[in-house]
Amino acid sequence: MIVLNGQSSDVRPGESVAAVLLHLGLDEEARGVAVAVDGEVVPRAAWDSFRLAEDARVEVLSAMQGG
Amino acid sequence: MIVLNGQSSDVRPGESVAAVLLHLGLDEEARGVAVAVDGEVVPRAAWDSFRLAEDARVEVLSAMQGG
Amino acid sequence: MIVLNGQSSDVRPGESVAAVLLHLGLDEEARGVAVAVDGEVVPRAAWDSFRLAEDARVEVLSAMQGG
Amino acid sequence: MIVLNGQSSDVRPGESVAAVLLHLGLDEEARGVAVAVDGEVVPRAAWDSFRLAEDARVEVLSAMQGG
Amino acid sequence: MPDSLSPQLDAASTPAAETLSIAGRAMRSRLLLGTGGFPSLEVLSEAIAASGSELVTVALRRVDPRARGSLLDVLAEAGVEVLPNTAGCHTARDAVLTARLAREAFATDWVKLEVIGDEDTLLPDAPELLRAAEELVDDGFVVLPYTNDDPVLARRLADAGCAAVMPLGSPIGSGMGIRNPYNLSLIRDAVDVPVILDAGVGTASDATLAMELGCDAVMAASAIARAEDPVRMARAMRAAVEAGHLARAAGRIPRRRYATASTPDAGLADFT
Amino acid sequence: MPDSLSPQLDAASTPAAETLSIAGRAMRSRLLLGTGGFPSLEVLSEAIAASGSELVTVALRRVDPRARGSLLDVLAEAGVEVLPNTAGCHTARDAVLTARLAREAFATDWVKLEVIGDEDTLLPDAPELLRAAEELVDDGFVVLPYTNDDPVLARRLADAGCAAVMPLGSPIGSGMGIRNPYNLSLIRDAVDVPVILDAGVGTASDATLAMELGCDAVMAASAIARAEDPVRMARAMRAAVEAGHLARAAGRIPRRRYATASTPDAGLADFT
Amino acid sequence: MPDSLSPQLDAASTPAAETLSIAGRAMRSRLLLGTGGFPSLEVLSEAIAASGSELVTVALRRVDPRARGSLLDVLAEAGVEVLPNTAGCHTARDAVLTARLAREAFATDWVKLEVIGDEDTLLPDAPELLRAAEELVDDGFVVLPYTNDDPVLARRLADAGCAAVMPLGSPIGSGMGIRNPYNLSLIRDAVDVPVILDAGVGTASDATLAMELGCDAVMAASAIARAEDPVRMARAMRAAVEAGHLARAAGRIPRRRYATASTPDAGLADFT
Amino acid sequence: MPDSLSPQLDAASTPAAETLSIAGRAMRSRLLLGTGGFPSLEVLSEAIAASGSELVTVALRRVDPRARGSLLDVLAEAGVEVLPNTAGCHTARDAVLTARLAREAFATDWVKLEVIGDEDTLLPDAPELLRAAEELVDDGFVVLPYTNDDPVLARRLADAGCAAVMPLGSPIGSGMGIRNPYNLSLIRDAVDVPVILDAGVGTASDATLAMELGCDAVMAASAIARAEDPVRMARAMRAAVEAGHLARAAGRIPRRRYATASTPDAGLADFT
Repeated sequence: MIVLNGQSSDVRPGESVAAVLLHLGLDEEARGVAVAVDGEVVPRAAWDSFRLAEDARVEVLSAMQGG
Repeated sequence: MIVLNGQSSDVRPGESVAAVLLHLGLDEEARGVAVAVDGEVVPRAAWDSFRLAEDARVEVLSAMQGG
Repeated sequence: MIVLNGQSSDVRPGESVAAVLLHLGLDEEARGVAVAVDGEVVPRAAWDSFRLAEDARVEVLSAMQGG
Repeated sequence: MIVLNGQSSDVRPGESVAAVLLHLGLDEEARGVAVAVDGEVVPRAAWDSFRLAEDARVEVLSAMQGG
Repeated sequence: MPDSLSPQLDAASTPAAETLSIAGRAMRSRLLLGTGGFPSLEVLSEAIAASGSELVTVALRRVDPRARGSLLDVLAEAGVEVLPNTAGCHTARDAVLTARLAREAFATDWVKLEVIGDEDTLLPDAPELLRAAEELVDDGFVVLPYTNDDPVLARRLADAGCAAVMPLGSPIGSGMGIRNPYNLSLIRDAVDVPVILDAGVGTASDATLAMELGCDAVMAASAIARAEDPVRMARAMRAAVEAGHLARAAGRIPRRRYATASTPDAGLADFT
Repeated sequence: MPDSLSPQLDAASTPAAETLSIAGRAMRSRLLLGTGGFPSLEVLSEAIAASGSELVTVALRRVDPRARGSLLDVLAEAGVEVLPNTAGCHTARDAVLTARLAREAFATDWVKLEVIGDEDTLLPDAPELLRAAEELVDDGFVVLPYTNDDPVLARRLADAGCAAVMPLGSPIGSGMGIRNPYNLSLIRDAVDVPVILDAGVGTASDATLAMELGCDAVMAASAIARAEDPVRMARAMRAAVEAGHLARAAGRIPRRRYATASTPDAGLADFT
Repeated sequence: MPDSLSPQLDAASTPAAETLSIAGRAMRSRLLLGTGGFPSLEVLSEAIAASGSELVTVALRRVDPRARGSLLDVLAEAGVEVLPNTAGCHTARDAVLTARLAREAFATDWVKLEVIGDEDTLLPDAPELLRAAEELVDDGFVVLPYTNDDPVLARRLADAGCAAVMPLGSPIGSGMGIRNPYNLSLIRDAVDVPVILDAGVGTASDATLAMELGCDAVMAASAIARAEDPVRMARAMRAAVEAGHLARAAGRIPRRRYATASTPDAGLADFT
Repeated sequence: MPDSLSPQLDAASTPAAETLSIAGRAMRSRLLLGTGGFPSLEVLSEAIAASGSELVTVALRRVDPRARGSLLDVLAEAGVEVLPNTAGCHTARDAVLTARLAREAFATDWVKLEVIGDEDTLLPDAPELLRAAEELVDDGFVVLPYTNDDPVLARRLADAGCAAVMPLGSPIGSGMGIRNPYNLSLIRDAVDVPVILDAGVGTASDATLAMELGCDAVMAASAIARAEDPVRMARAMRAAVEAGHLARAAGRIPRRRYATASTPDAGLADFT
């Protein structure tokens, strides 16, 4: 089961990162967004091609006020 | 009416300071006691002879923990 | 002998304060000047009339950078 | 050439650490002494057996006031 | 008031008055300038402009035939008001007489009252100072006394009718800043007249701190006049006074023993 | 350098550089702003304008579908550069990964590196911080590490290639100002890269003092964002940084134990 | 004297007098004790013994028929001298009258003179204090005035004939220690009579510092009486006063900006 | 714990342990002595006796044929334990090797670990220090690291198995005392092993304050050895450490902004 931002999700193995972003209402042009899967950066250029494995842990991050 | 330590008292005019001390349960040998009448010191030696006038304000003081 | 600003001077008794100022190259319009004689202020209005006594001590003061 | 406490010495290769100590006027019972050769500790128990190689750098240390 | 050990913590947010008002005279600048110690009148003139000050002190000394009048000309051109001081006086009598002579000389009834009690520290003599202040107030002067940092003396001076109080931070020209900020904040609480930090300012942060402690203005003399670059320091002091005045009004955050995250952990990623 | 106990005394007069330069980027403002803790984006926007800051920090957190993008829009409109931080990271690994994600998200290789070693104080973990800095420098980042006030660690961070060092004055959000001014002045002496005071600033005088101690810039977050009037405090901080920067360059007077008369006694009248 | 910013640096090594001498009375102890605030007379008695004090203050109040005499009995058993105070007096007149009543009551012409000028801070009123001191000295009293930390007032009190001066470190019972060590050291230089730190002591290090600054003795009241363990704190204060007295006489090392190796490098091994 | 800005306020009353225990060794004295800098071995011997110290540091240097052994004889006669240091080492490797040689020379597995990162300040190098500490703990040493005042590093050293931590107050031999009391109190909270103030002590009050802040012991070297009268200063330090230790256990009064009368007004006479 794929974990998205710390919570179980209905994302299915084999889906692309881009698809996950759509789940979150984000398109590929979304500014200020970055994605990590299993503790590794997934560059924007790979959002389409990167397929999520079983039990992938996905972090989708963006800017927040801070520091 | 004679005021003793800030309170009205039944001390009568013409009484001596010594008599007032007796009212307070103090004898003339009482250690650590001093008396002021109308803002003036009444030395121990004058406790017998000093007679209180009408409306005299008497302060009988002794040691207290302080400072 | 009249003392002017702490020093013996050739000012003669009977001269006016105004005259003393002239000795110092000051006229009556001199801005920022005040005069004391023997520890008392001599108002500008009295510079003409005020005559210096024997042994008068005259202080003629003006603005200096300070404070 | 063997370097003893930072200075060239006439200690010859093959001599023991114990012999070096004798050069310095120290016997094997010397209290508060430690020896390092080429950056390694030479335990007291090995002072007799340890033979100095060509170009050995020997440090013989003892207590000094400090810290 | 919070039972606080930290003077600034008491700097309750107050509306930042646009102008400083002393004895009814309104000033936009909250920086008073001393004219002593400048390398030249030219530098003094530039420094006054850079400081934005509207009130500067002058002393009264024996006429020097060589250099007459030009100081007042410089101040007139600068458009600043003159505040005569009684520097050098050690008794109430001398200070009162000097104030009266200054009134004659400068046609002003304002006086920065100084009665010195010690040659090494130039600290004021409290009883003589109070006596002189009372006499001058009775004589119609607008009295701004240079005082120590004793809140009780400050209140007594204010009660005597002084138009402001000018407590020291540390000795004149020492540059040691504010030795006892706590006392300054107590003085702020003790009087209703303007509090003007006088003496001890060494650099900009001293002036900023003074304003944060609740002072209404800061007086600077040696700190500017004897700086390596007086004009630049005058600009620094102007900004420093403004900074402290704004900060007090803005209501600073409290001091805390521990940290308070400026970036919340909520939404923190988990990369394990 | 003078064997001085008083950090500011070492503030030798130096030409006040017109601009702050970090990794080749020149900025007119010497005030960095944190974006956390503001009551609203509107206030943040006003405060940025009031502060004059050109470089502001942002954090990276899980996408919140409810509030997306607008922060970056506000910063873009304000015309400021974004400095991502790694707030919340406790290991070199997490900090490095966060920096790389920030590079992806914000298209900048600048990072304010934070590696926290304690939850109560949010103090940095020295060995982990140095490790992360070395790794990020190797990876081409412009690294601005949030560090403690240890001069040796600051020098090692600079030697590792950091573009600046950001020592703390006191814990993040504590408002306790500069607990050890002496160490800050040692850091100033120890490194050639810009020194930016980070964390602990509570009010304007803290920022002024930091600059007088030789800092090249000051970072303020909670001090502004959580003040009662954030916009006014932003103005105060802007003036405070300018005041301290000017004062250091102006060359302050030395501290003296005793007074130095600002009004000479020469020519003093004798009324006896 | 060195032009020093650091009061203690002026603590020139002086032979540590074995005894404290006030108005010709020699005492081995340099710790004065206040008797107010103790939970019981038993604890007071134990604390006096633990403190080693030979001089303790008492107040004069209206006779309380319920608890009479026992305080004096406790002090007599402890073998300590009584120092009456004028606590609570706000005018010279009341203080002088109280001193005279104390002389009657306790058969001593010693008095700790207090003339209070403010209810919140209990700070002394300088002009009233000086007036009362002059009157009592004329009347043959041995006057020990509780004063603020103004060196000029301290000198005037000494010049008026006071047997010692008792400057405050901070307000009575505030426990804030010595707010302005610099002024205390100036007072030490300004007078020849004993200087006794009075008021503000909160813990042992305050007493040690006071002695290092040149005080001849320290007075402690609330710091001991209101501590969680008064008897233990009395022992602490006794040791603290001795420590500071010895340290001043021992001649401390100077403060330096940089380190001075306590272990020389000479003879350092080379393991490369 | 109270959210306090005043480190001492956190000095919660704790039972004053009769003995100091490090790695299972109990000592009555809480004063460690450095042996460097004394004018002679005779003075060192007297100072050790006056200090009451039971643990003194020695360094390891190249044998000097002229003066051999006598130092150890003096220490043996004094009946004190030897604590070898690694003074002068700049790398973990040199420090570890020096510790092993000291173990050979002095038959002790205790070591005061010093890894210096800067020649001017002799401040420790945090990452190298931690590395050396880990290696020596693994090798069975009882490690007492000389560290900076960083609470995070102190905790990491304790977590690594150090028997105590020895944070500095200020640079070695600087005599500047405790520059950041707040950090010392944080270190006290951060670790369970003994905290020994090392470096910076200049006079007795520094030692008293250190103990009040919660230190378990104080190390003094230059402060005693280089005082004008080392033996007298040794006595002062002994009393100072005892005073601070007792005071912390006695539970000091809180700091208050305003006064708290030590003499109640109840029963005050009315002379009007």
